[in-house]
Amino acid sequence: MKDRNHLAQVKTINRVNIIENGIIDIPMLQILDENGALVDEATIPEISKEVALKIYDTMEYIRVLDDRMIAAQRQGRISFYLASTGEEAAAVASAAALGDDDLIMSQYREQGALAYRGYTTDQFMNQMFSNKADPNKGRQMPIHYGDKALNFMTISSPLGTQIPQASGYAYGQKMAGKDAITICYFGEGAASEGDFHAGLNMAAVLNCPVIFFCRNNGYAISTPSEEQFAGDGIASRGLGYGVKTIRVDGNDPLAVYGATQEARKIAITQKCPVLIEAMTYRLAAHSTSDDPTGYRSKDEEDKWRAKDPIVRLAKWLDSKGWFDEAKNKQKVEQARLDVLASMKKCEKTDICDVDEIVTDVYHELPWHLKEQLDGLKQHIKKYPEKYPKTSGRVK
Amino acid sequence: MKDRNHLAQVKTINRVNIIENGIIDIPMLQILDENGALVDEATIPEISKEVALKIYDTMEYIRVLDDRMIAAQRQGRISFYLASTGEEAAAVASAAALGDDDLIMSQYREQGALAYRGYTTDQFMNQMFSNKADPNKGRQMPIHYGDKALNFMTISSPLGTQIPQASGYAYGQKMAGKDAITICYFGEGAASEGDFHAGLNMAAVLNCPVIFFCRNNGYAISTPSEEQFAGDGIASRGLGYGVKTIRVDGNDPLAVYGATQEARKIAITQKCPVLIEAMTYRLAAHSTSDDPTGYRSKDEEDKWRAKDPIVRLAKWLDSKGWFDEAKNKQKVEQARLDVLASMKKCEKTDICDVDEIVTDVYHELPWHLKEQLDGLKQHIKKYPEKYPKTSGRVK
Amino acid sequence: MAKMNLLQAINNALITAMTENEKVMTFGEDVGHFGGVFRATSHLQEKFGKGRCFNTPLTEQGIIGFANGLAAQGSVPVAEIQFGDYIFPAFDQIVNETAKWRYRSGGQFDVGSLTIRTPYGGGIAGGLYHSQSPEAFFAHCPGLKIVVPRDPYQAKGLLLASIRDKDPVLFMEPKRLYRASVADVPEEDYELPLGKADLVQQGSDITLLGWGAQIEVLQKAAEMALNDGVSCEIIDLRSILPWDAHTVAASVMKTGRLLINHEAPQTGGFASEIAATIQDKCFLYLEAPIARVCGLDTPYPLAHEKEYMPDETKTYEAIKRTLHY
Amino acid sequence: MAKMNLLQAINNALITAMTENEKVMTFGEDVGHFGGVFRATSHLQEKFGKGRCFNTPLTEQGIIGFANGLAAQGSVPVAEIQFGDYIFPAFDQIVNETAKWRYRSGGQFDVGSLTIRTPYGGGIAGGLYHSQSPEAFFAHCPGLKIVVPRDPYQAKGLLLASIRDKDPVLFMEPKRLYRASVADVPEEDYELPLGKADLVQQGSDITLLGWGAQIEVLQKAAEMALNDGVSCEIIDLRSILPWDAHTVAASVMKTGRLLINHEAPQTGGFASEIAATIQDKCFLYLEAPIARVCGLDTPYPLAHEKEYMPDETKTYEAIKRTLHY
Ligand SMILES: Cc1ncc(C[n+]2csc(CCOP(=O)(O)OP(=O)(O)O)c2C)c(N)n1
Ligand SMILES: Cc1ncc(C[n+]2csc(CCOP(=O)(O)OP(=O)(O)O)c2C)c(N)n1
Ligand SMILES: [Mg+2]
Ligand SMILES: [Mg+2]
Repeated sequence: MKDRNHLAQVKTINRVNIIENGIIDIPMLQILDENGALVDEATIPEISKEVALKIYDTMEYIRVLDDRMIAAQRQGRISFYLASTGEEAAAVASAAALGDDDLIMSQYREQGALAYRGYTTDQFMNQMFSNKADPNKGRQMPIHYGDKALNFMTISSPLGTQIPQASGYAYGQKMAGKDAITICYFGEGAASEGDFHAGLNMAAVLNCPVIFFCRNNGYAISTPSEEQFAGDGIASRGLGYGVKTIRVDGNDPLAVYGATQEARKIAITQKCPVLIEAMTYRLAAHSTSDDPTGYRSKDEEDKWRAKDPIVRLAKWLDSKGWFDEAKNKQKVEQARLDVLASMKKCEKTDICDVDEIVTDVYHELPWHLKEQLDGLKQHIKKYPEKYPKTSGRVK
Repeated sequence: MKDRNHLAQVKTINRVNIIENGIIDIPMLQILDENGALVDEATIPEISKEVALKIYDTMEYIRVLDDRMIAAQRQGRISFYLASTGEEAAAVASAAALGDDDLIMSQYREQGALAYRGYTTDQFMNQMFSNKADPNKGRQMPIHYGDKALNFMTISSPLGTQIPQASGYAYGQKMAGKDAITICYFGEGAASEGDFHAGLNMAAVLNCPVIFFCRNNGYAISTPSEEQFAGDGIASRGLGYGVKTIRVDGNDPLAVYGATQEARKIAITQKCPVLIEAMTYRLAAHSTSDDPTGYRSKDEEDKWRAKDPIVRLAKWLDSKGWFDEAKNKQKVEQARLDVLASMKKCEKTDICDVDEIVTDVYHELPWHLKEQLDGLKQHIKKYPEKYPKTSGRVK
Repeated sequence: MAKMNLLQAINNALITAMTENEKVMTFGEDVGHFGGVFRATSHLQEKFGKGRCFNTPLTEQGIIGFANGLAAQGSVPVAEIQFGDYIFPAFDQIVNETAKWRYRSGGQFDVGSLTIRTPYGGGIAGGLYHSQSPEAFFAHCPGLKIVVPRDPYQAKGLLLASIRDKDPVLFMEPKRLYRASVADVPEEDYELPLGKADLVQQGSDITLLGWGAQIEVLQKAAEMALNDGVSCEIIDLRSILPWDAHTVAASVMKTGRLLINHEAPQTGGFASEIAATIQDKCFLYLEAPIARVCGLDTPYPLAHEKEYMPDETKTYEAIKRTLHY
Repeated sequence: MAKMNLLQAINNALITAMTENEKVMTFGEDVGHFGGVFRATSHLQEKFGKGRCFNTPLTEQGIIGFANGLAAQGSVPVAEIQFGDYIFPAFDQIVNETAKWRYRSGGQFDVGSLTIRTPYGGGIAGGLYHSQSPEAFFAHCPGLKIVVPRDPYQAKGLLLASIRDKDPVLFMEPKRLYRASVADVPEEDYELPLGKADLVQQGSDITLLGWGAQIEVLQKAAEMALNDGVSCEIIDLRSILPWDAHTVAASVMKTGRLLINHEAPQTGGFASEIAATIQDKCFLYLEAPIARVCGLDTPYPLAHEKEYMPDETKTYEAIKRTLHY
């Protein structure tokens, strides 16, 4: 039992001195400028051609997927979609800096991370069409992906809940002696939830190897970030928790990659959390249920369109001689065709048998759910036309 | 609709630069040193002799009250008590800097603020004996004071809940054009709750005239502050929210008074929140249910006993020629007698009639509570000996 | 009279309340300039200023904590929780604070002016987290009132009464009805009583009890039953807490049978309280067990939404079972 | 066999579980070095190290959020919430996350290894915030299991079963029994079944049903009734969710009468679910309405605690009313 003196390291002062926000002024890491040129004297992170191209291709793929799915929603083929247009670099380039064993906990706008891990077009489609090939068994709304094999935790809608969960997951990885960390994505809006506070503070105190990755994209649905917080973004909060913090240009794939690489190194070697705030912009509507013209101008969007991370990376790749324009065009076109073909196939796949309505509530089916299922099946047999998606398969 | 660019004011940097806790180093305001002498070049806050003496007397009174009530609990006369020994200055000197119309929301260890406002010994006793003279009608455990006339919100046990409430209360004061603010007390432990995060962030964004007053007394029950947070105390968090922040020596009554005075001025004129972190130490056990020898040393306590705020203020008062040793001794003795006399009287006062068991759940008694009360009264009449405290008065 | 859908009726009630009393303020996520994700607060910021209709940061516990303080101060907050599914971070503020504020202070302080509005319920392809009906979680909490309207007319009258009521009210809006249909709604100010059930349809053979969007389901089932010559009495409970057991009991004493329908899972749903109370009050009148037609005891599924819902055919079958017990 | 009070039995179960499986970790406010405010985790940090038994910051939502993640990772967290009254900040993490984790992921991921321990209940002069019995708030949430032991022997066996069960369990400890008495508890490892009620006493005239500390109350009331020649069957439900309706129904079919007792407020308490289910399953067997003897529908008071509690005389009177219906 050591003696404590929680004043020991505190300096004193003898006149009232209000500390204001101004003393924090967290700079933003940028490696590629808005034209895709290297910023003077920038240190380029260690990145192979292969990884750089994979980042690029994944961003292009996601752009295509997002566009197609928004169109599909307009046609009434899926009920809901949520695009990451303009902010692909944040998810894709950060995921590229991870190890395969690192767990990803995402908010919902990180389809890029999932695609980078190898989620296939069919997998995306099965989830979005809630069919029986969806590993979630069609139980959640479109975009709530999850894949055990890819170490990608199934997404859950309540915002911020994954933040303390990520701390706990990372603590478990550490205790199990795993050479792996957890990365936890969330928006600047979700960072207002009490769970954010709990998650960061616990990770700092309990030394959890976790990267908190905040996409500060300027909006939470219609709420602009200045109505979300009054401080210096989310990064300034990290310091209050004693969490090492990096702010990064979220539309700069190299900066995101480098920052995440470094953060991962710190998390795994020092067994501690790192907070990354990626400054970006949600060019897309919040979701297909949203229309941003009600709360922002086209001008504002255009300013950000000019910071497109895909264009930026293309220019840099080109400057390295790694970019093949024609081949890229062809890849994009192929992606478009693949998405359409997959959509056609997966939208026709049946939903799960009705029996799945009661499984996975508990590890084993308890008596009352057995009774409820039996009752339901008898009822469906009586009114097959009322339940056309399952009645044909009820025995 | 103005165009937004949430990057506009952000500096960029071109190499990964981890911002660590170290960049924040919030000094602590001290005016009286541990011997009660003025710190060199300290600016003494504007304080009248009358206020200085009232702060002093209130601290002495609370020391007596705390001692007596701990003894009363040991004798089995009350069920529970919670002392503020050693940290009286934080509550008393801050309350002294407020206006009468300012609302106080307290955690539970701020009996000093309440006494400063004029709560009488009988009022303390009525609450602690849960008798019918307690304005809370004996419904809450001892120390859960509340007094509408004194603008002191009734204390509630769940920690941290009062923090966003204080923001809302202050917002209402502002909207009603009141020349008043809200002060919200809480411990460094309670500052880990999600409600802390919500309350400070909302106050900053919604410009609420509220003082958040954190007593960082080193412990939350047995949990030392280094297992509570890893950052630079609670003050460093204020900056993350864009909340003006002051750290103060909580055992220095003049510093607490001056800081609160200044914070109130800012809150009321600039319509914004201010965070004060008072560095102090819980010399008492957490409560009468606690025994601190299990988690800290006598040595550690002794170090802090030397920083006693009462002794410090006495020395300063003496240096000003404002201190009358003999009169003080007499006052303290009188307080002791008053407490004992009041205790004797109030412990004999009846508890409320049983009818009060169902009032104040709703504004009017609904049918089901009427039925429940009727049933209960009939039952009590059948078994009067089982309910001796109310049966005599059931009709 | 004007034609309004349920959302417009809500919006109209808010305008009425805010016009009449300047202490009324409305806030929540996206509630300000944008008017809320469902647009229930459309144009309120324009009309009443940013001080009285505003966005909050994204924190439900903060919204209700803030609203509690505001109500204690004497203002009249109408706080919006964007979806009923997201009310749980505020559970502590509601159950430990809102509900107990007056009691714990002996009536010195209260937050009776608080109203919490939230959309609830399924049938909109919302899956686990945009479909829940959480009323029963709050119905076990003395100190709260819980109110659910079934149509635009009820919505305006009940919301105005809730805002002005001296107790905190959780006002739950059946979101699948938001734009489902329009009805005649008086443009002037009016209130409908809290704590009183509403007799929707008289009948003699069985009492069908529900609230919110499920009233429609009961009506459809009653029509099916009518073809068999069964006469159903339909009651809209309207207030879940405190609830109008007397009206229900009187009806059951007449019909001898009771069926309760709600969307929330059956176990621990509010139908259980109603059944427990009515079997006690009407023991000698009941000719069959009280039937519950509810959501399954599972999270709310997406692909199997139709199968999950306590719809009219399930209700109709339960009516028959009860009649032929 | 050793003599243990209920707290010691809990502590012993934790030692047993942590010894047997190194993935078991226990944490919460003051749980580490200090051993918890009730000392249920005494000496665990000494025995198993700070990595496996530790203090957390003061945040219930954080504790359960953290525990959820830890469970999903494959560890076996036993999280303590210091008082049942303070579990509500974690309501969202429990109801929206813990309970739905497996379902929403189609069984890919789960937090089945999680156990949440919390002391609950009144009778200790705790007033509003140290006396609540929140089981019914969770009983409406599919995906959770809820377990309540009535004595030291039950406590150890049920806690070990809960920790090892493949579903998340809310384990509620009747704190007024913590040190009330000692009993024989096997020192070796054993489990008692979840989801199974326990027949405490056979009888023929009426079934008395309860759980936790109220079993004693039922026993006392049964003794009073016995003096009148009334034979009471006593059942300890033990698991609130999923609950053993079959055992209860079988008993009621035999006795023809049912009384349920719990400390929580009556409206929406778990007795309502039991009554609703049993009136359905046993309609033709019931000779009197199912009786509920519960807490009043008020916050938990301090000075009037005795008056508030569903004690043995209230229970005895209700037995008589039921018998003479
Ligand atoms: C607890 C909770 N409250 C509210 C919502 C509704 N909601 C969904 S997304 C969203 C905005 C989130 O903004 P942000 O975190 O910044 O992420 P972004 O959409 O910008 O990627 C809101 C309010 C929710 N899903 N969960
Ligand atoms: C929500 C909640 N969780 C837990 C508790 C139990 N509890 C009461 S006091 C306390 C410690 C508080 O410490 P701190 O905030 O530092 O205040 P201090 O006692 O040091 O004045 C705890 C854990 C509570 N009252 N409320
Ligand atoms: Mg955002
Ligand atoms: Mg403390």
